[in-house]
Amino acid sequence: MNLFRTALLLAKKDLYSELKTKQILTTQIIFAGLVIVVFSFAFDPANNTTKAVIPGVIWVIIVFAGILGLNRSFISEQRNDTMQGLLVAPMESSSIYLGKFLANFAMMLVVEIVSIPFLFLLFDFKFNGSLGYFVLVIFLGSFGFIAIGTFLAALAANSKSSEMLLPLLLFPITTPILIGVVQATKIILTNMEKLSSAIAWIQLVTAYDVIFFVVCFLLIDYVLEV
Amino acid sequence: MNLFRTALLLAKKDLYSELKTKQILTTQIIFAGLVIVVFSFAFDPANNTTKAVIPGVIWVIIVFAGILGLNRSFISEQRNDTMQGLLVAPMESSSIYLGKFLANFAMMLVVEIVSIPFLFLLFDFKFNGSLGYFVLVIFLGSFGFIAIGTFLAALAANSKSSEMLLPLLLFPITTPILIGVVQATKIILTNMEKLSSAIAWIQLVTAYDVIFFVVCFLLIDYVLEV
Amino acid sequence: MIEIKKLTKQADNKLILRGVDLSIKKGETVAILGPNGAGKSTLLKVLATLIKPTSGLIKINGLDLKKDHIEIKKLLGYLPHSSLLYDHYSPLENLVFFGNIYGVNNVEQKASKLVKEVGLSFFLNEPVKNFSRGMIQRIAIARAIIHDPEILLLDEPHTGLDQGAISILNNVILSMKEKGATTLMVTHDFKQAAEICDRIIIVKNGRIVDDFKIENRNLGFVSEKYGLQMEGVS
Amino acid sequence: MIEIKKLTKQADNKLILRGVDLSIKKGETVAILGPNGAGKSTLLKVLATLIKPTSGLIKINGLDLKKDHIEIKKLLGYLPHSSLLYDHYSPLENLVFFGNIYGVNNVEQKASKLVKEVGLSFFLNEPVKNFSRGMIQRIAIARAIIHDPEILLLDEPHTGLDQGAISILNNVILSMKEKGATTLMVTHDFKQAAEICDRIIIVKNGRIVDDFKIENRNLGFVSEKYGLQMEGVS
Amino acid sequence: MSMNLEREKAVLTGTQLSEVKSTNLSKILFGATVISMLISLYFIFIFAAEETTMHAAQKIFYFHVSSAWLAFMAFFVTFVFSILFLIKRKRIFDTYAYVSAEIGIVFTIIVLTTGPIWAKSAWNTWWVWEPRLITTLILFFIYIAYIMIRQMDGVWDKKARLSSVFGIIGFADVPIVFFAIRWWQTKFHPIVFGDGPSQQGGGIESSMLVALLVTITAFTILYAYLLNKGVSFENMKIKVDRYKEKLREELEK
Ligand code: HEM
Ligand SMILES: Nc1ncnc2c1ncn2[C@@H]1O[C@H](COP(=O)(O)OP(=O)(O)OP(=O)(O)O)[C@@H](O)[C@H]1O
Ligand SMILES: Nc1ncnc2c1ncn2[C@@H]1O[C@H](COP(=O)(O)OP(=O)(O)OP(=O)(O)O)[C@@H](O)[C@H]1O
Ligand SMILES: [Mg+2]
Ligand SMILES: [Mg+2]
Repeated sequence: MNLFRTALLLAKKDLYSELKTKQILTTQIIFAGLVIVVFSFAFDPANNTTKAVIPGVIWVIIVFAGILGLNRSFISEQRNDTMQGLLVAPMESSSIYLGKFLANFAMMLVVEIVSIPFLFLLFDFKFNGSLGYFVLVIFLGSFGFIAIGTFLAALAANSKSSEMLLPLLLFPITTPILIGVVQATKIILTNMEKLSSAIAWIQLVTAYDVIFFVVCFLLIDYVLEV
Repeated sequence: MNLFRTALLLAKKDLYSELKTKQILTTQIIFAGLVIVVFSFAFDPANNTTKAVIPGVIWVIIVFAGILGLNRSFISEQRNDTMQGLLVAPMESSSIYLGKFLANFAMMLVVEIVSIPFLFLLFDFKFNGSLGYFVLVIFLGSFGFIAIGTFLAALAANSKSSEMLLPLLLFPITTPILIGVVQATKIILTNMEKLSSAIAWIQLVTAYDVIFFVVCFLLIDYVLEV
Repeated sequence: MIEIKKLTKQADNKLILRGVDLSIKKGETVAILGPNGAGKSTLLKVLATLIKPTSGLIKINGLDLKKDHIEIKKLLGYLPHSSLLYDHYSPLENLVFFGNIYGVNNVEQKASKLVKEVGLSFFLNEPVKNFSRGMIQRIAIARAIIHDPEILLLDEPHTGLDQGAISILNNVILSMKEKGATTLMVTHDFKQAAEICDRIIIVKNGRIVDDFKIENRNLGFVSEKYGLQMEGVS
Repeated sequence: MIEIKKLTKQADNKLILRGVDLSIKKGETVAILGPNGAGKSTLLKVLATLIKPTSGLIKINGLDLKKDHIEIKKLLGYLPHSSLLYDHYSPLENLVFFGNIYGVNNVEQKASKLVKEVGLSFFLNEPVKNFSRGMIQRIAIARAIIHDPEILLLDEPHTGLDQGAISILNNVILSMKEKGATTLMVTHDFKQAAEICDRIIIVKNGRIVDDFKIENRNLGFVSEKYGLQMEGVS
Repeated sequence: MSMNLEREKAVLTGTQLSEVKSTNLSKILFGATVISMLISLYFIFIFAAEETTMHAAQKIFYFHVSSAWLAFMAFFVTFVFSILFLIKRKRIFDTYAYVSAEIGIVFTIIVLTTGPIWAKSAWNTWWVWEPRLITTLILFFIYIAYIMIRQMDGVWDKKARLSSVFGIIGFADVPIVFFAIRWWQTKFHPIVFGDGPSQQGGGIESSMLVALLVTITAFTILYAYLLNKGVSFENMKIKVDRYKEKLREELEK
């Protein structure tokens, strides 16, 4: 379908330019590392109770590193008004959304693959939950976060100070997802007995993901309209 | 002196345009609010031990809200290349640095004046340390953070993705300040007996502030050189 | 080809376009003249589907601009003030990307041919960000015509071009005209307008105040007509 | 007034300026012509202290560009491709800000006078961001001359201006010339060059290849000389 | 319609890079590195006394401390050459600063890997949040940021200028890493040289000290070799770039 063809073209363009410069990914990964460090001295990790904050920290990293990437995704189209170039091209706006979403999601996954093991190592965390569930939760949470984030980044990009606006819009809307995945992660990492409750959270997040992805997909036309 | 006259003009311009749009300040303050709310989720404020994280939270707010403002400070001069307009004007580069520093610092102070009382209120924190020392620590910490931040924002502004580069440069360099002020704040807020140790931290931070302010002042020529 | 009826555009409380009626036939080359702030660029943006009109009807090739915008976009080649190029990409990469989006066949070959045509083959693989103004404008022109559009919307296309490039551009427009393309060109340069256009429209204050055909590159005639409209305005 | 000796500028491995020698006397109005990418804008940027030359000596008014840059900057009025204006400020606020930085007396009054002169007094207090290209260029011109510079560096100043604004600009340049100002103007528009300049410099490939005086607005002469230099190229 | 922008001889002819680095020096350094490394290995594993509590794991101490010192030295060299570059604006200074920073990062990585390996046997954990460890990690991040500035787009002199500035500022962390255990009371990191707030762990057996000094010398020679090699490699790259540009120019003519 044409929708996917152009979306893939767009994603390819973004990923290719990232491959050339490697700027966003490196920054995201180092940023993730820095967040870990900042947290480590704000909240003493030697203290054993702070192990409990690890699920929180994982998601704080994903959220902050994600915001950096999301911000760029549409701001980078402002220079020379290349966004107009995409808008006058014969494709649906949803194609633009899909393309940007794919590129952002791919980069987010790379960041996670690098930074989460690093985090476990630094906080000396012994993983003894279910890896499959853990990956699933990370995947679902990132999916929802990036799906909504891409949408809101497009919305925020219309404002002059978009990199400031984005977190403001993003946090409140994604809180349900974040609460859900933090709870699920917590259970999976520390307390596998309560797995059923984690699964309930996962279902909730999945539902939220699907609903919002569809809604964003439908509404993006109005956001990108000039 | 001419240096200060132009610096004040520049600061006035930035503050005036902020007064007109109120974008940065609003975003910073709302962002601070969001951080506070998120933390109040993560650490139940009713729980008495979480009082211990308050110093950390104060500085997390200052750091992240500060970065938002710092980022804009030089990026906003890129549209229409107004930075070139300043560079061809008959003034020292240090004037630009000073002007930007003053504007950023003023805004940072406003954010702190609004958000710290809000934080105390929300966490139901009874202040019984020394207010004078507390204000001093906040002032010194913000001073150093903004002084280095303004400098590095000028440096990062040369990059295509400067809003990503800035945190990378800023966090590592300011960690000594942040560690110092977090420790000092902790002592002042919770444990006034160890005041002497807090004062040692304050001295350390002051020294760091002064050294870096001077170094930045001297090196800014090389950064803004075209 | 293009039918505009009672087109108005309002931004905040300001009427930028106040009822534009215009019909342009296939193959015409139309110059849009007018003083600064008349609304020329706005008119072009509306046609390029970048701005929604406040009221009015636009039909392009019989298709309604609102409904069949995808079909219409395929026909359009739009060259605005900004270059619409990715700074860190080379001319080739830029053109290939946009060509792909428009579904052009054999896009690499076509792109290098175009870059050569605009005289930048030495710079085929260098990032656009270091280019001079005129060089960027050349690539921007190539970008606008990569998919052989049937309708060209050009906003001051001669800006920054040197004499050689101006004649290249004029030749491109003329050769596309031979293939049946329609061109709308906003310009302040009467000489170029007279050189390549066969019809002139003068816009003033968001309205079309004059609309006439010219022949034989009659520069004097254009200036005279324009002067007539601008009388008393300076 | 301006003395340039063996000026070169290198960006990475590319020589953009390859040994420019030029001396301009006070009160001259010099047009810089040349093909796209010749290095004209770069030359102007070097003079405006925006780019450090790789080698070579520049003296302005007897002062060395490297050492006395503050003194020199006071003399310069620079108009590049971009407008150098703050988008959300009105023309008045923009001009007042820049005027203050240059230490202009009575700056408000002067600013409104200038805005009126460039024909935008209706828009005195509207934010610049909604302006059309020509309107922005008008304000940019006003910005460049707010401090009555002795040396004007103009990079394609006629871009986007309509006929009325072009004659305003030309008048401004001529009247500043009468006051003794020196002007360097990069342009691709031979007509304007012939109209206001008394000396023409042709730059090609980072070198000055021709340098001659013109009289009586002799457009034909300019085109001929230019054509001679570009032979075999276009 | 075949008009083309000209670009004749847009490339610098005549390389300004002087061929200072003779291959001889590099060979000598290589030989010295190999020899001194072997000697230090002998000292570490055979000569030096075995630590009583940690046994063989303690041997890592020599690599750990030597590479830490070398990282400090490498960053100091970067610092010095950054200042020199800002004053003199010679490309060679920038190259030295850059290569030295890269080597420093490599040594920091060695510290950051040998440390945890050792920590696993000494403290029974991979990582603790302790001032020196934090500041070392931060040191690593600072110089990664330094490399990021170098990866920025733009002409080399802009990048060189900005990274020099950052190289100067970033060096501030080095003394902090060094003094970290002396300022903060730390439960973990032992202070061997000089005195700190708590004198625990101070002192070192003389055979160990000798082995350590030998290892540091060997590492220093290794550093000199790497620096030399890296700089000539960078210079080569610059030259190749230049030739490539020239070649392309001629091909396209
Ligand atoms: C986990 C990561 C570790 C890091 C990042 C690290 C970092 C450093 C650094 C940067 C130095 C050099 C500073 C100097 O010489 O003053 C150093 C020295 C040293 N480290 Fe570590 N270290 C780590 C783990 C350990 C462990 C587990 C031990 C042993 C129990 C250890 C023992 C020492 C000793 C004895 C010195 C020499 C101390 C001195 O300065 O007098 N380190 N370390
Ligand atoms: N978003 C907007 N809000 C308010 N006014 C606007 C907006 N966009 C354009 N205008 C106004 O509309 C008018 C026409 O603008 P337009 O760009 O179409 O002019 P133009 O004819 O292209 O002029 P020029 O020859 O200078 O390019 C200008 O007065 C401008 O100030
Ligand atoms: N930072 C840079 N890095 C590499 N090349 C550059 C850089 N800046 C400019 N150039 C090159 O220098 C040449 C001259 O550019 P310049 O902008 O001076 O041209 P110009 O004469 O003003 O052309 P135009 O008439 O198109 O405005 C161009 O080929 C451009 O690609
Ligand atoms: Mg226009
Ligand atoms: Mg130019």
